Amino acid sequence: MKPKVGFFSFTSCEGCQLQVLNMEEQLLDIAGAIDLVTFREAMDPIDSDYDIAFVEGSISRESEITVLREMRRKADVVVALGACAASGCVNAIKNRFDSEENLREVYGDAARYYDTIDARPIDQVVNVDFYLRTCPITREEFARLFTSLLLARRPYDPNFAVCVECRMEENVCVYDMDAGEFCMGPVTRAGCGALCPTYGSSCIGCRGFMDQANFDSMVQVMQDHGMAREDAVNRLKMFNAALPEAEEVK
Amino acid sequence: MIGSKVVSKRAFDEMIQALAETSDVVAPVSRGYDRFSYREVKDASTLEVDGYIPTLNPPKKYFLPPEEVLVEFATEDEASVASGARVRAEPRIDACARVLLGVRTCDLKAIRQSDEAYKDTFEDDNYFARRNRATLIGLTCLEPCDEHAFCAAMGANDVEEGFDLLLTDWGDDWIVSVGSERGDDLLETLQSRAVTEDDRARWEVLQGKREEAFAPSAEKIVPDLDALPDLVGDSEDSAVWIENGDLCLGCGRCNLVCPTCFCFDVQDDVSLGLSSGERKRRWDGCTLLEFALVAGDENFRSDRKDRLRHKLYHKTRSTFDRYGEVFCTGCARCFRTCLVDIYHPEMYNALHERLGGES
Amino acid sequence: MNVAKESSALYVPEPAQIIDKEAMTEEETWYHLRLESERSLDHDPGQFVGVSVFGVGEAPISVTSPPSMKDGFELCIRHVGNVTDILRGLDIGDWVGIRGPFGRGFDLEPAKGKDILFVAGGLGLVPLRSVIKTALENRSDFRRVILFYGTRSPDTLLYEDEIAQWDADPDVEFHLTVDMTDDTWKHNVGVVTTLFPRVDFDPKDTVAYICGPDIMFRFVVQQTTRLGIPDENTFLSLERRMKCGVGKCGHCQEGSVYVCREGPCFSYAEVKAF
Amino acid sequence: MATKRDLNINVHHMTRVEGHGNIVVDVKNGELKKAELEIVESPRFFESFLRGRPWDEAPYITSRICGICAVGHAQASINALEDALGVVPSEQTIKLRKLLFNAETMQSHWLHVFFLAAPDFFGAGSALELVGDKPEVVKMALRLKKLANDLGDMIAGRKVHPIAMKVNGFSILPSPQQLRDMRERLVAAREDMATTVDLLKTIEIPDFARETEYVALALDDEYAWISGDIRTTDGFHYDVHDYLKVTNERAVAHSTAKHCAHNRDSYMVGALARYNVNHEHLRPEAAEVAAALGLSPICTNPFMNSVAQVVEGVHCLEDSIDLIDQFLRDGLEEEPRDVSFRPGVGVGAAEVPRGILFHEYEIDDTGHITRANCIIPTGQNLANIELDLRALVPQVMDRDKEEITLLLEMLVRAYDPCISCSTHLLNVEFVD
Ligand SMILES: Cc1cc2nc3c(=O)[nH]c(=O)nc-3n(C[C@H](O)[C@H](O)[C@H](O)COP(=O)(O)OP(=O)(O)OC[C@H]3O[C@@H](n4cnc5c(N)ncnc54)[C@H](O)[C@@H]3O)c2cc1C
Ligand code: SF4
Ligand code: SF4
Ligand code: SF4
Repeated sequence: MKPKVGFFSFTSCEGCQLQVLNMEEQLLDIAGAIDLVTFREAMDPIDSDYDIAFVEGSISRESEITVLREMRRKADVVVALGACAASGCVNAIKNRFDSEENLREVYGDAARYYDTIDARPIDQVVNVDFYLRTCPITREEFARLFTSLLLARRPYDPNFAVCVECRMEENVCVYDMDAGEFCMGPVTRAGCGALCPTYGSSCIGCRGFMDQANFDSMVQVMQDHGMAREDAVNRLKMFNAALPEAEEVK
Repeated sequence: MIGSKVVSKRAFDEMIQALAETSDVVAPVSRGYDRFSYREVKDASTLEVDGYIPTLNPPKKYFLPPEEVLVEFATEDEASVASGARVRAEPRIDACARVLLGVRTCDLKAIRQSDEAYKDTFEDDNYFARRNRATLIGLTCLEPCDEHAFCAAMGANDVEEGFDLLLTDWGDDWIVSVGSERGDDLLETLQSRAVTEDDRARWEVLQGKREEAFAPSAEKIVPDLDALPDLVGDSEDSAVWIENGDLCLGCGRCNLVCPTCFCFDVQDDVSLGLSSGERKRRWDGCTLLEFALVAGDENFRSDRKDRLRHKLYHKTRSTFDRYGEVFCTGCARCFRTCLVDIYHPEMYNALHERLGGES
Repeated sequence: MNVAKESSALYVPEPAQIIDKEAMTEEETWYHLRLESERSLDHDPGQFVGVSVFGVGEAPISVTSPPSMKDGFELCIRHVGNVTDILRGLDIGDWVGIRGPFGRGFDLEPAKGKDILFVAGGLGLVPLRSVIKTALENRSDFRRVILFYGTRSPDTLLYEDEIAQWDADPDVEFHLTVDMTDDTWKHNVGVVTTLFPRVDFDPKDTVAYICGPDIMFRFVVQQTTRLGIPDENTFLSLERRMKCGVGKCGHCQEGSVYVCREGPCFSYAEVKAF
Repeated sequence: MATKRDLNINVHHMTRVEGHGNIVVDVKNGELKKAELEIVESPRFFESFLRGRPWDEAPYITSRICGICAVGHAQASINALEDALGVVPSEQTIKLRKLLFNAETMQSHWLHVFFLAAPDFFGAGSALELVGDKPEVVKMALRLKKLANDLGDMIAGRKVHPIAMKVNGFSILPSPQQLRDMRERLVAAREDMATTVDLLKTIEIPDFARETEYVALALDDEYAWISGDIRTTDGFHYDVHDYLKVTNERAVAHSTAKHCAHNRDSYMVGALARYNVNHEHLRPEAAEVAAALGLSPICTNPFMNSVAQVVEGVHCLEDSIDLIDQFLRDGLEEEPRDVSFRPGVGVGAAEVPRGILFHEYEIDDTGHITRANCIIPTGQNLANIELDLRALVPQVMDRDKEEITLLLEMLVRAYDPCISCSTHLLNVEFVD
């Protein structure tokens, strides 16, 4: 029996679903291995049960909460597809503007048109079984998760710093270049293969924090390399403002 | 000790060029920003680069690659590999003849130590398939590569073994020491002359200068090298670990770039069809959170300070007990990569001081 | 460049077939395996093998059968994660991969002519069973055989048939305890250390073999030390994370040893040293 | 009009568009009461939360507006920053950006033409159904899309949310080997392009036309993608700094996105608009294809947008080969990417696959953004789509409801709307 699979999308750029479509050569294999029930119609009534539900996007409206709960009830396994769903991504930067007052100040009378709540990762609403964390997900991690689910094993999900993978790539660390880049690799969960540093940029923290991240030291390092303390704190929250650990970043 | 032969740089370079035609020749190459990496080269010109500091990743990457496939497996009839079907499993070892050129003495020492660990009780075939095909051509340091290296304190700025050839800069020539038969054979192919009395006199002068140059490096660590195992072994609750553990990012960089760190993780990957796959190993590090995690989520070293201490414990006490040597070469890669400047010599000195040692 | 492919057995599992299997409790299953090569395992009691489910991983599992068993070998596996959960679903006739045996087992030599005390907690009975059976097969080599076995509750008991045999065997001083139970239970209730007062020991001439969770060790060793059983006559089996089983991957390091290579069985004197 | 009928079409959450939108058509007694495209996507407040962020974060954050046009957003953002900071990128950087835009345009167009629009033309419900019917077409499409993606990855590290795109340059450069391999694959893809064109000749494009104004970036001597002035087919001309004179956004009640209008009640941006404005600068191979497919300026049939996309695809392919040849000939060099900071206001525009995109930032003397505005192509097209819907419904009123619905969906899809990114709000008075 092929697993029944649904893809759902909430507040997001849909880049993660696009990455699945971008798996070109493997796409037909994937399509062949599953019974695709739903693709990108998150707001439609959910009239099927799912073995696996891939959920892209953060929750940022009351109405999305209802749909997500409904979907969780009908799905055996729920996978957070990408940073929006896994950690809130940039969507959660808005949360600090979210109070009624703020909204009014910015949007005047228009505020009432917008059913908006603090953007949050889906696991702050329902139980999540597995996470694909990158923004956008990588094709490799999708393939790994996909085969893991088919084999009924827990997928590989590293809980160490991006720096580990960056050293394996033997990149020159951006902090050695002093090129005005402020890498968050030392506190960010690996699994992307240190993509950004490998392409000469710095890790912007899209995969969320590893456990036991040392934020004090990280902020200090960024400061030592020339970033204002407040900016460093904010940078660490660029993709992760909605995570509970973000409270520890001061 | 002075080498046995003198070879002109030109002749040596020609030999390397010839070697490069038939095997992989690798040497430290500048990556900019005062950083170097072993990369493939076509000649010996990189040896002329003044004072390069130890490469980002040590040469261990050639013997224990960051990631390698150990086993390839497949079922016979397209069945899933995890379905209970009979699975055919084959070893996979990729190895090629390779010349490592310009290996610093600290790294030569590290390679010798890794060899020992990878030979211990069970010989790791993947490691030795590559190691045995490698020719090590070392390079004597005339002065410490930078102010952080503490190789002299670890006795790694001079080596007597662990190379095929060892070069010392001799103006237009190299003085060459031979460390193996393979080295001897190589030298045979070259026009060389024996060292003269003149050379010996010059050598003595050079050694004097070297000693002077390395004096600061030797003084980086206050306690004796042989005292380090006890020092670290008996300091379980020292505040040194707490202080440094508070600073430590737990990022694992120091493990990964260490020439004598050789721990790994093993993971299986399967094809989308589920009927074949690979078992891979990849570098791991004992400073990483889940390194010692077992069933029931018990973690034997759940704090950064415990993991930091374990790393030093392993480098000193454990390896000393097993191999009679401290497995640290003083290359200072760990310090250069560390974003919060944790420096092993400082930790040793602080432990020493707190035990009432003199400084 | 000339890339060589070579053969290596160190990391390559060999096929083994499930000859028999039986659920022992909700969480544990007993397996009888046979290597395809029909090579006998030739293990020492207390040694372990690496059991592979390809595509999923490998788990270190103690051999629970005695070396005297020549037709294959036995394992008892608790289903706790990736590899072990999939093993639960495999049937008789299915294949797994096996490497090993690895490590240093329990040495019965020091116990010859002396009293033996076995203390097993929970899954700790699995590796100990191999030693117990070996000792009982050579019963005349030893004086008293005292066996303590403790589990959480009656329904988590392993090897119930054999327990009944040991219980009935006049040559074995068998004591059973569970942490909690109902009224029908005729044995002791309480943690395994509560069994110690029931037995008169001759500590100088007793050799203890202990296996169970880390926390149990600590309390049991307190007892053996208090009794005066010498540290070098107290043997333990440690569980650590392992990725290679051959002393390379580093995960099982404890003090100066690799548990997979120098252990998993150690004397308490050795354990204390690290 | 044949019958005086009632018709109520409500396509709730259209499929095969990016994002979430509804088509609502209401006909009473044969009279069109309502034809709207409702945008129901959550507003994401990008412009609001950019305020207070250091300027260098803008490209990272704004590329996350849209996964498909991520390169476009990053480019518009970088253009705006370079404008504000007074940075003039090198010629090499500009060429690399053009090559990257070719990749972006191709992958987006192929995705749209083959996977979103093609099922309509072949009468399939989805691309998955197409796999069964026309596996060779699907495989070819995947091949073309992969090529475009790989080209993008080669330059930007990753096409969805590019990594290597920076203010004043790129953080990595492709190696000569990569360039050579890529060139070979691009040349080989000409064959697939020819097949695509032949395929397109066989399908029937609905016959419909409505005069409108077309707006695109334009340059005097080339097909414009990442720089130029704003030009319209009604003969208007603006510097990008005057983009607000073109867009004139206004809020409408039924949508979380705003509507734009310039000289007429609405205007169109995107492939067809670019073609109408820039057709003289198409590469000859592309111009030939346009002629072969019956596309000629000024084309006012919005269904022809997909054809214009194929024409642009051919143009981008040829242009890419040409650019790579130049790189192979002249070599690529690491260049300094220094930026000296100064406060200011900057506007950036770029032709992303769906049309012209504007970013504007104001940066204070601490380097933080104090005001941001992003106007997205689909937002600019919304009013035009509705007017097209209104023009089309009466023409086809006599057909059965299913057919009408499909036609309306096809019309909306022809615009290749990217709804997730079109929802944005301005910091202006909101008129009810
Ligand atoms: C020498 C030795 C002998 C053992 N003998 C037995 C036995 O006879 N029967 C039995 O049921 N179990 C035994 N174990 C424990 C068994 O190895 C683990 O339960 C098993 O590795 C879990 O693998 P998994 O893939 O099912 O779980 P995973 O999905 O890998 O993990 C489940 C949990 O187990 C932990 N874990 C992972 N690997 C290990 C490991 N190598 N050792 C301990 N914990 C680990 C994880 O951290 C996690 O908490 C033994 C362990 C050792 C070291
Ligand atoms: S995680 Fe990133 S790529 Fe994925 S949907 Fe969110 S913003 Fe887009
Ligand atoms: S570039 Fe970033 S990820 Fe890489 S080592 Fe440096 S800090 Fe870590
Ligand atoms: S390097 Fe950092 S920002 Fe880049 S993909 Fe990895 S986790 Fe995300």
